[in-house]
Parts: sequence; C-alpha cells; structure tokens
Amino acid sequence: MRLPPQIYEFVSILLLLAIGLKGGVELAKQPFLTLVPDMLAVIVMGFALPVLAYPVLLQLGKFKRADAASIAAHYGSVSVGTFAVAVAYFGTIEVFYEEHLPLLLVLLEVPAILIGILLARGFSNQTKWSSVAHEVFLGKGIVLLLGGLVIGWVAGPEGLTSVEPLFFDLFKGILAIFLLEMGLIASSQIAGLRKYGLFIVIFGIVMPLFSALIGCGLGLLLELSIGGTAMLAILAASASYIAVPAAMRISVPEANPTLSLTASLGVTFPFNVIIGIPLYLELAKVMHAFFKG
Amino acid sequence: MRLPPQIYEFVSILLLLAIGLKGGVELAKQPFLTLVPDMLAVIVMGFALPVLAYPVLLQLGKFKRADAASIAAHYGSVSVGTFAVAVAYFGTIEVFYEEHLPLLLVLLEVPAILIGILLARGFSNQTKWSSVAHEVFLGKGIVLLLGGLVIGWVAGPEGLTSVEPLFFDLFKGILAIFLLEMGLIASSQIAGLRKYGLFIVIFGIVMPLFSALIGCGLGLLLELSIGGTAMLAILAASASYIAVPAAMRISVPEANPTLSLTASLGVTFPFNVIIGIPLYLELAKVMHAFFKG
Amino acid sequence: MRLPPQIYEFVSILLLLAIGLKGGVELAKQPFLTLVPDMLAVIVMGFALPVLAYPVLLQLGKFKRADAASIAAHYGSVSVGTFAVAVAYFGTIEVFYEEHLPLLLVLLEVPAILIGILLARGFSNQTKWSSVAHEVFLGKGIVLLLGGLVIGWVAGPEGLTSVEPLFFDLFKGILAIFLLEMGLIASSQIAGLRKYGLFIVIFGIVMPLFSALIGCGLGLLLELSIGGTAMLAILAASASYIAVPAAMRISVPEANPTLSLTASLGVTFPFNVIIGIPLYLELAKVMHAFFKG
Amino acid sequence: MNTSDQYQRKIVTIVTEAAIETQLSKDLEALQATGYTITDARGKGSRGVRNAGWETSGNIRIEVICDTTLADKIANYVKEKYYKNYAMVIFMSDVVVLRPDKF
Amino acid sequence: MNTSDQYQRKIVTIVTEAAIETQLSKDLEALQATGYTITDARGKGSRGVRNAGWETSGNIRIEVICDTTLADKIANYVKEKYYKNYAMVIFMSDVVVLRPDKF
Amino acid sequence: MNTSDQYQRKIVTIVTEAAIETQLSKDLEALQATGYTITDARGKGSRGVRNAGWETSGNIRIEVICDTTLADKIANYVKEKYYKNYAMVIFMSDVVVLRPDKF
Ligand SMILES: Nc1ncnc2c1ncn2[C@@H]1O[C@H](COP(=O)(O)O)[C@@H](O)[C@H]1O
Ligand SMILES: Nc1ncnc2c1ncn2[C@@H]1O[C@H](COP(=O)(O)O)[C@@H](O)[C@H]1O
Ligand SMILES: Nc1ncnc2c1ncn2[C@@H]1O[C@H](COP(=O)(O)O)[C@@H](O)[C@H]1O
Ligand code: NA
Ligand code: NA
Ligand code: NA
Repeated sequence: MRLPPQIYEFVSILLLLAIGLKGGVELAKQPFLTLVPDMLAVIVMGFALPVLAYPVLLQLGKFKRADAASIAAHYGSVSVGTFAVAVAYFGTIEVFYEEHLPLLLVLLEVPAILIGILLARGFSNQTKWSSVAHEVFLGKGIVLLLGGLVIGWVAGPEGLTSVEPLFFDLFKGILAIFLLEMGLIASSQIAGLRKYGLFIVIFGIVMPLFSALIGCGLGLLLELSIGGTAMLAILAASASYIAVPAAMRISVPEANPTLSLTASLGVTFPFNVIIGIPLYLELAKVMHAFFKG
Repeated sequence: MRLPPQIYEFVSILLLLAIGLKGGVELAKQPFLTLVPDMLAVIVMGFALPVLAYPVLLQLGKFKRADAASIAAHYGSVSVGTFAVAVAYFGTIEVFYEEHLPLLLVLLEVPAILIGILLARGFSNQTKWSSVAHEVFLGKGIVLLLGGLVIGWVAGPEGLTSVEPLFFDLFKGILAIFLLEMGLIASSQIAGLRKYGLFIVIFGIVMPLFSALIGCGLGLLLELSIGGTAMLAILAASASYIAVPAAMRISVPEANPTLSLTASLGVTFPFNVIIGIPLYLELAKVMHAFFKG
Repeated sequence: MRLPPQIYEFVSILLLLAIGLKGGVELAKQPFLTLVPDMLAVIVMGFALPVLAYPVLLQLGKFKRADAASIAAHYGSVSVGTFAVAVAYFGTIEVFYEEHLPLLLVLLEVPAILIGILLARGFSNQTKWSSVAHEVFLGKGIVLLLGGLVIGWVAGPEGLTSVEPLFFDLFKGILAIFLLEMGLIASSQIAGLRKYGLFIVIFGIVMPLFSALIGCGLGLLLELSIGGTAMLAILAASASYIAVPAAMRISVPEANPTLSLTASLGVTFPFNVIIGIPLYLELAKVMHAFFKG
Repeated sequence: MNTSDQYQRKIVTIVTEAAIETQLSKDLEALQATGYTITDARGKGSRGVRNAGWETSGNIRIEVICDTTLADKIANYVKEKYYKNYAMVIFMSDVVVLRPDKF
Repeated sequence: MNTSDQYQRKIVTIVTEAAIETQLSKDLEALQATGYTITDARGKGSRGVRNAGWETSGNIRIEVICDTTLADKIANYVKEKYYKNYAMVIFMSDVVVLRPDKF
Repeated sequence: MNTSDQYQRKIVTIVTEAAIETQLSKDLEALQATGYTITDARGKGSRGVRNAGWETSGNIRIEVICDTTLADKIANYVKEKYYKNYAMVIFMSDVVVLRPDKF
C-alpha cells in the first residue's frame, strides 16, 4: 500500500501552499523591517548547526567526509512535514506562536545546503553554484512556501476567505494523508537502520535534542513567545528529507543518499512527530520560566 | 474520457479511509465482545456464498472449474463502492444501521478468496498461501479499512473533528467522482457481455438477489435493525472487483479474468447501485415486518 | 515546479463538472425552449469569429493557410479556465448573469473546430469527419460540461447539497491551483513568443478585444443582463487551449501547434484573466447604458 | 535452450507524439501486426523538447515485433503518412523470439 | 572507444501483465540475474487490448541484461511458468556492455 | 523496402537515477546528439532496488540513436562522469534507421 507518487506530490503542494498562505496573512499585520533581526539570526543558526554536527559525524561516526557533510546538511535544514504537524498541534491545543515562523522556515532551508557542499568540497571551483542555486531556489519547497507567503501577504485575510475551504479547512485532513504516506516511507527506511547500525539511531535522536536546545536558546534571545520559541526549536530539530537530499545527490554525489535519508526519515522524523514536538514545547516553557521569570 | 488512474486510486483511498473512520468512531461506543457473534456469523456467510454459487456456475453455466471457482469467489466477497453508495443513500433518507457494519465489510473480503482457491485447486500443496495472504492482507482495501477503523476507534468523535472536512464533508462529492469513473469502467465491460452471453447477465442479477435474501435472513437471526439487515443484504449481494480479481489472477491464473470482471463490474455493480440497494432495503422491511411482527 | 499532469487533469475535471453542475441547477429553473434563440445565435457567432479572423491572419500575419485556419479556430472557440475565473470574479463582486451561460460555453466549443478544418482543407473528402466528431464530442471538455449540466438539471438544488462541499465550496481553491499551473504553462510559452514575434502578441490582444465587442453586441441583441452580456463577451474573447489544439493536431497536422498555443496560452489567456475580464464588464456596462438607456 | 526454438524477427520502434496514438494503433492493426507495446516517453529531437507536461505534448514509444517484410511495410507506411507533419523517429533491429506463430 | 572495453551480452525483454511483477522479480533474482529494469506499458496482442486504466490491467516491460546461457535459462523458465496463463511476449537481442563484471 | 533506404546506426541506452536527468540531457546535447528519448523506469541492480516511490528514487531510461563514433563517445563520457557515484547501466546495440540525416 503506497499513495500514488503524484498524489503524494499534490498533498505536499497543498501543505506547502497552506503554510505559506497562513504565514503570509499573518505577516501582513506587522511591519516587515522589525523581522529582519530574527531572519538574520535564523540564517546564522542554519549555518551553525551543520558546522557543529560535522565533526561529530566525522570523528564519532567515522563517516567519510562526503557522508558526514551530507548528513550535517540534512540536520541544518528543516522538515516541512514536521512543521505542519506542529502547526496542527499548536492549533488544537491553542498555543500562540509568532506569525513569521513560516518565513523563518523558508530561510532555514538554504544555508545548510551551502555549508554541506562547502564541507564536502572546500571552496573548490568544481562546484557548479549556478546549478545548485537553480536546484535549491526553484525547488518545490521554496517556490511554494514563498509563493504562498507573498500571495497571503498581498491578499490579506479577506482576500483568502474564498480559498479557505481548500487550504485551511482541509489542512488537517490533508496532513493526515501526508503523514500516512510518510509513515509508510519512513518504515521502508528501517532496513537501512539495521545496516548502518546504532550510531545512526543515536545521532538521529540526540542531534535533534541538541538542536532544539539551541533553537530554544535563540528563541529566548530573540524574545519570542513560548510558542514561537518552541516552534524555532522544532525547526532546528527537524531534518530535511526533500530539498537537501535532492541537492546533495547532485552536488555531492559520492555521499551515500540512503545513509542520510535513513537518519532523517527513518529516525528523526518519527521521533520529532511523536515525542519531539510536545517535548520541545515543554522545554520552551521551562526555559521561559527560568530565564524570563 | 477517463480519470487518471492515480486520481481513481486516490479517490478509492479516501473512500476506504472515510468508511473505516466513520465505522471506527461508532464502534468505540460499544463493547467489542458483543460483536463477536456477528463477526463469526458473517465469516461463515463469506465461506458459504461461494460454495453455493460454485456448482451453479459449473453445472448450469458450463464454466471450467477454475472459472467457476473464481466467479464464485468474486460473489462471496464484497464491493466497497456498493457499500459506500449505500452509506450515502441511508444517510440521505435517514435510515439507521448498526455501527459495526464496516467491520463486517472488512471481514467479508477474505473468506471468499480462500474458498475460491480451494475450489479451484483442492487442498493442493502448490498454492503459496503465504503470498496469497500477503496479497490479501496487505492489499489496499483491508489495510485502509482496518487502519481507518482503528484510528477512528482510538481517536473517537472529538479526535476526528479536525479531519471531518476532508473525510466526511467531502464524502459524497468524492463518491460521485468515484461512481463516474466506475460507470465508465463498467460500460467498457459491455463488450465482454456480448461475448460471454446471456448466462453471465442472468447470473449477475440472480446471484445478488439470492445473496441478499441470505444476507437478510442472517440479519434477522442476528437481530440487527432494519437498516443493519438491509446493509448486510447489500454486503452479501455485492461482488468484489478489486481484491478478489487481484488475488485470483495470481493464485488461479488459468481462470479468465475478464469473465468474472464482466459479471461483477459490468452487471452486478450497476444493478446493485441502481436497483439493488433500495430493493434490499424494502426486502429488509418486509422480512422484519413478517418475522418480527 | 510543475503540478503532476494527473493532478492538473483532475483539477480541470473538477472545474468542468462544477461549472456544469452550477449551470444545470440554474437551468432547471426555466423552460428550455426560451433558450433556443440564444443557443442558435451563439452557434452563429462560433462560426463567424474564425471566419473573420482567418483573412487577417493570412494577409496581415502572412501565415500559411493551415496555420491561419488553426489559429482562427482557437479564437473562435472558448477557454473554460477564463470562464471559471469570470464565474469566481462575478461571484465575489456579486454581478448577476443568466444561468444558461455554461450551456452557451459548451455550444461555443464546437463550431470553430469545424470551420477551422474547412478553412484549412476546403470541403475535401479527405477529412475523416467521424474521427473528428469522436475527438470533439467525446473530449473531456464537452463530456464533463454537458454531463454536469444534465446531472445538475435532473438533481436540482436539493439534490446537489450533498456534493456542494466538493464542487462548490472548494471551487475557488481548486481554481487557484488550476491558475497556478496555467501560469506556469503560460510562462513556458514565452520562448515561443520571442520566435514568432510581434504579430502574435498584437493579434493575441487585439483579437479578443474585437471578439469582446461582438460578444457584447450579441448580448445586447439577445437582451441579456449586463452580467450576461459581459460573460458572452468573455466567452467570445477567450481562446481555446485544450479542445481545439487536440482536434487541430489530428485534423490539420501541417499547422504548427506551438504557434497557436503561444498566442492563445501565452498571450490571450493571461491578458483576459488579468485585464480582459474587468474590462469587458465595463464595456458591457457602457454599452448597456448607451443602447438601453 | 535448443536453438531450433529460436526464430529471427524484427522489432520496429516508433517514437512519436502522443496525440496520434489512436490513429497509429489502428494503422498497425490494419497492416496486420499481431500486436504492439506502448510506453509513455518524453524527449528531444529536431522538433524541440517534448514532455508530458502539457496534455498531448508528450511522446509515446511503440514497439512492434514482426517479420522483415511487415517491418519494412510498417516503417514505410508510417513514414509516408506521418513523417512530414509529426515529431517522429523510426528504427528497427533484430530480435529472437520463442514462439514464431505469435509474430 | 577501445573495443577491448566492449563485451557481448544478451538483453531479454519480457512484456507481460502488471499483476505478476512481484513474482517475476523474485524469479529473476532466483535465477541469479544481476539486475532488471521495469517500465509501465500498455499494448495489444493475442489476448486483446491491455491498458493501465483498470488497476492491474496494465502491462509491464522488463529488461534483463545477462550472458547467453542465463538469457536462455530465463526465457525458458518464464515461458514454462507463465506463457500458458498470462498475456506475455518474450524476445532477446544482442547488446554490447562496458563493464562485463556487472552482468 | 529498398535497402538503399536503410542505414546502420547505434542506439545507446542508459538506465540511471532520475535525479540526474537534467544534467545528463545537457551532456548529451553538448556531445552533439541529435536527440534522445526518456522513459520512467524502476529496477534493481548492484545498488539495490530503485523505484519511483520516493521523489527522486526512481530510474530513467534514456535512448540515443547516433553513429558508432558518437555512441562510443557518449558511452565513455557518461561512464567517466557518472559510473562511480550513481546507479547506472549502459548498453549499446545496432539499429537500422530510415533517415540518416536525422542521426
Ligand atoms: N537521436 C535520437 N535518439 C533518440 N531519440 C530521438 C532522437 N531524435 C529524436 N528522438 C525522439 O523522437 C522524437 C521526435 O523526434 P523529432 O521528430 O526529431 O523531433 C523526440 O521527441 C525524441 O523523443
Ligand atoms: N507483435 C507484438 N509486438 C509488440 N508487442 C506485442 C506483440 N504482441 C504482443 N505484444 C505485447 O505483449 C502483450 C501480451 O501479448 P499477448 O499475450 O499476445 O496478449 C501485449 O499486451 C502487448 O503489449
Ligand atoms: N542486469 C541488468 N539488467 C537490466 N537492468 C539492469 C541490470 N542491472 C542494473 N540494471 C538497471 O540499472 C539500474 C542501476 O544499476 P546498478 O548501478 O547496478 O544499481 C538498476 O536500478 C536497474 O534499473
Ligand atoms: Na534542522
Ligand atoms: Na457478496
Ligand atoms: Na473565443
């Protein structure tokens, strides 16, 4: 039992657009310039996380350089599926979070890819940056999220009432279908687990915990709300399984793609969805209580 | 004009999940153990119907053994499309039926397949039961119906409010699309009709009438409501066109697949949807009035 | 970024059915015979528009006979996407239009194709009219629009409440997805623009303006409301990019298909959607004020 | 395998526009081909890029197994009828089949 | 290219019902084929039109590259096991490969 | 058919990861191939099972018709550039074409 690939793609497209639209509508309510510090900070985080993960993968994991770089890039970037689950969850339990988080999601997709390539190649001239840029910026994820953001921004809440039934009312149903398929895909990665062994499992759980801590810390620094802090932790903790694998396959072909997919899709995605999201919310609460008093 | 096959598949998936979820939610309201007698009785019916059909097909129909066995299996199993139409119809005219009927639907899918193989092969060692089981239990139909039942059961009515827009509000619209495509497929079976002649047409109408009688009788025995009795008659009368053909093609390859599909899809499916469903409801009313007073 | 083709097809199917259903429901409210004059008039317009466009394309455009005939046929026929946008737009700004316009849409699809073939071939015996008819009348567009009309007519408003969530509530969301994909397709036609040059661009803008005038005039003659007049102008101004290209490719294969697609999809479609629709509504208002006082 | 079970035939492969699938199938049947196999394809040639994105803008790839005489007949017929106006490529090669009566 | 880098192999192509893809793949692995390539197909043959419209009513087209011995073995095995009850066509031809160790 | 209308060419077939379709197409154009035909595929080889389930995890099957020189050039270039890091199989065979100017 698998969803036809075209349906899976359609469902992803709807989710990406919905998240973008939702974010765009909210974004319109506040002046753009006030967001610039958050945006810059998050980009720095996107560069920092893979740089921190890389030596661990190289030294402790004993991975080849290309593999270590590729896995690091996966964990520096984000998973839209994980974010969508968090959006649905926070909606249900009515936790507020800042409206520009979808924008931060978009920003976090890219830096990790650049760092991943640099870690694997150094500043080599061989990398065709133009085709990497093409691959990344014209990829489904960024085009649809950004497109949704801009449309939502321009149209505003009233402008979107007419598409609400498709993009907002159906959101959770569509997310359910998406998760069903993701579960099937993730479970097909378990064979890989057996092969690459314990380190991948441990890394796939410890790395998101560590990233969530950093995300929480950054959320506090940026004075986000509890929900916003938790969301930033979730973004930090999530690992890419669409944009980064595609980019790495082309830019760092000697990296083994099943290795990184096994980690991000077979371990970290289910961990985050089932345990991570509520955990990071608790973490945000505790840290807020502690630091903000 | 045909629906793209992936869309047809998606629409089936949505229907199967919706029926499962609906059933699961209702199921949660009553203790599971009280259902066991109904479940067992229905399984017995699933074994009995093909056994009754087989000699008729062999003697009167003059079919080869494999063909008789395969057609018998089709009519012992069920059609989810027919059930979905009945669900929509009973919803519109507000007829109550017991909430565990989707569970009985799932149970009825399987026995007929086993009997079909046994009728064709005897207790031969050649049958690879493991791959038959794999085919049947991991098939789309059972996985999604059972999955939906379990999820609906666990989540309960409140848990499902957020996916209602997709699975419940859109149910009839999606069913309409599904029926459109089924009508196109069914009409493409008419060529087969001309070839296999009158017996197939007669069998395709008389067999469901006979099965509906048995279904009604069983409904009375199990003390189901009028709606539940009618639904059981509908299940009995419906013939499989997805799970059984796939299983027979692999397990009884010498049976001619267009023969059984012509009967179940070209004759019985439209007959049940247009004439059968309201007819079996009337039958249930009459029999209830007669036997229950 | 492109929608999977099967999704694009599904989205078109939903739009066609929704327009048909909507029209059918409304149509049921009035006696059919009163519509006959409008229907005949519109068919005449469908024959006239390509006949008027053809010499211009031949003389001014310096196109080969086959190309001129094919382009003329595209502009005599209609674009369902453009009509759908107009339906959504008129709905939002609450402009009334006669309920039989979807019927006129269906009628306008066909005559231009016949004329296009005649212009290219003369009354040659070589044309396989039977296969042209098959192609046209069994094409997706006509089957679904007509099917929707008939179902809506028979079922009436109450009969359709149960499929409303899919076909009516989601209409604008689905239209948005459709337009997204159309935009991507249209922009891929721009390469063609550069190749075929200025004349195509001018023709692609002037022809719809001219057709809109004729459509408005006819609307006044038929005593349609302002909205109905504008809708007829929109139908006249829109150019086919589905039914006609498919029919021409088979019946007039020596015509260059990218030439006509570039014009209708790359120029006229975006022009109509962005500028044309509100413009033609203004035109209808002005002409109504002028002629009806 | 006993070589006496193996028979020489030709396979004619036609790559062309999806729009003419119905017509071409009818032609093949009229020419008495015993069968054909079709797969969806995309590609590039002298008439530019063709992919399945836009309705009938995709290609199909048709294979027909038959004897040499029919192979030549098919190739020539299709060439005459479609080459001028449609994106199309035809090529042939040798194959060995197991059941000569089928082709 | 240095001809010493080119090696003769066979390619066995099987066109058959999509329903038996899993079984057939297992058979090929059991027969020690080093790999196979599958594409979805539709077509017409002695068992009538087969297209992908209805669930398992489509065809698949399987290619296996291997040496002559294995090619004959595969063709014969598949023929014995499936020919009678399934829509199926098998044909073979010569190919040249670059890395002989792979096949 | 008059044999003087038939010309010998090669067909190079590459089965590889869908992820490199764009790059590979550019390579073929740079190498001056007059065209190519692509079909979606799945399969199994030394790098395990590859099917179209997960985004770019599917295969493509590319065919190029050309003369022997170009065929060798393409095969060698693609082999050098991609063999090491990508799932890939390349094979060649003889075909007869009708219009020699096209290839
Ligand atoms: N040299 C070639 N090798 C393989 N396929 C080709 C070649 N040239 C053309 N084709 C295929 O044939 C179709 C039509 O070719 P053309 O008529 O040259 O545009 C293209 O879209 C390709 O799929
Ligand atoms: N002569 C032929 N040339 C090419 N493909 C064929 C031919 N005959 C049959 N096929 C293919 O093989 C499948 C099964 O053939 P059959 O068993 O003859 O029905 C058909 O559906 C076609 O896809
Ligand atoms: N012996 C073979 N015959 C046919 N196709 C093969 C064979 N080996 C590999 N392939 C195809 O080539 C792809 C890549 O092969 P590999 O690099 O060996 O994993 C596989 O996914 C198959 O589609
Ligand atoms: Na991350
Ligand atoms: Na039954
Ligand atoms: Na028009």
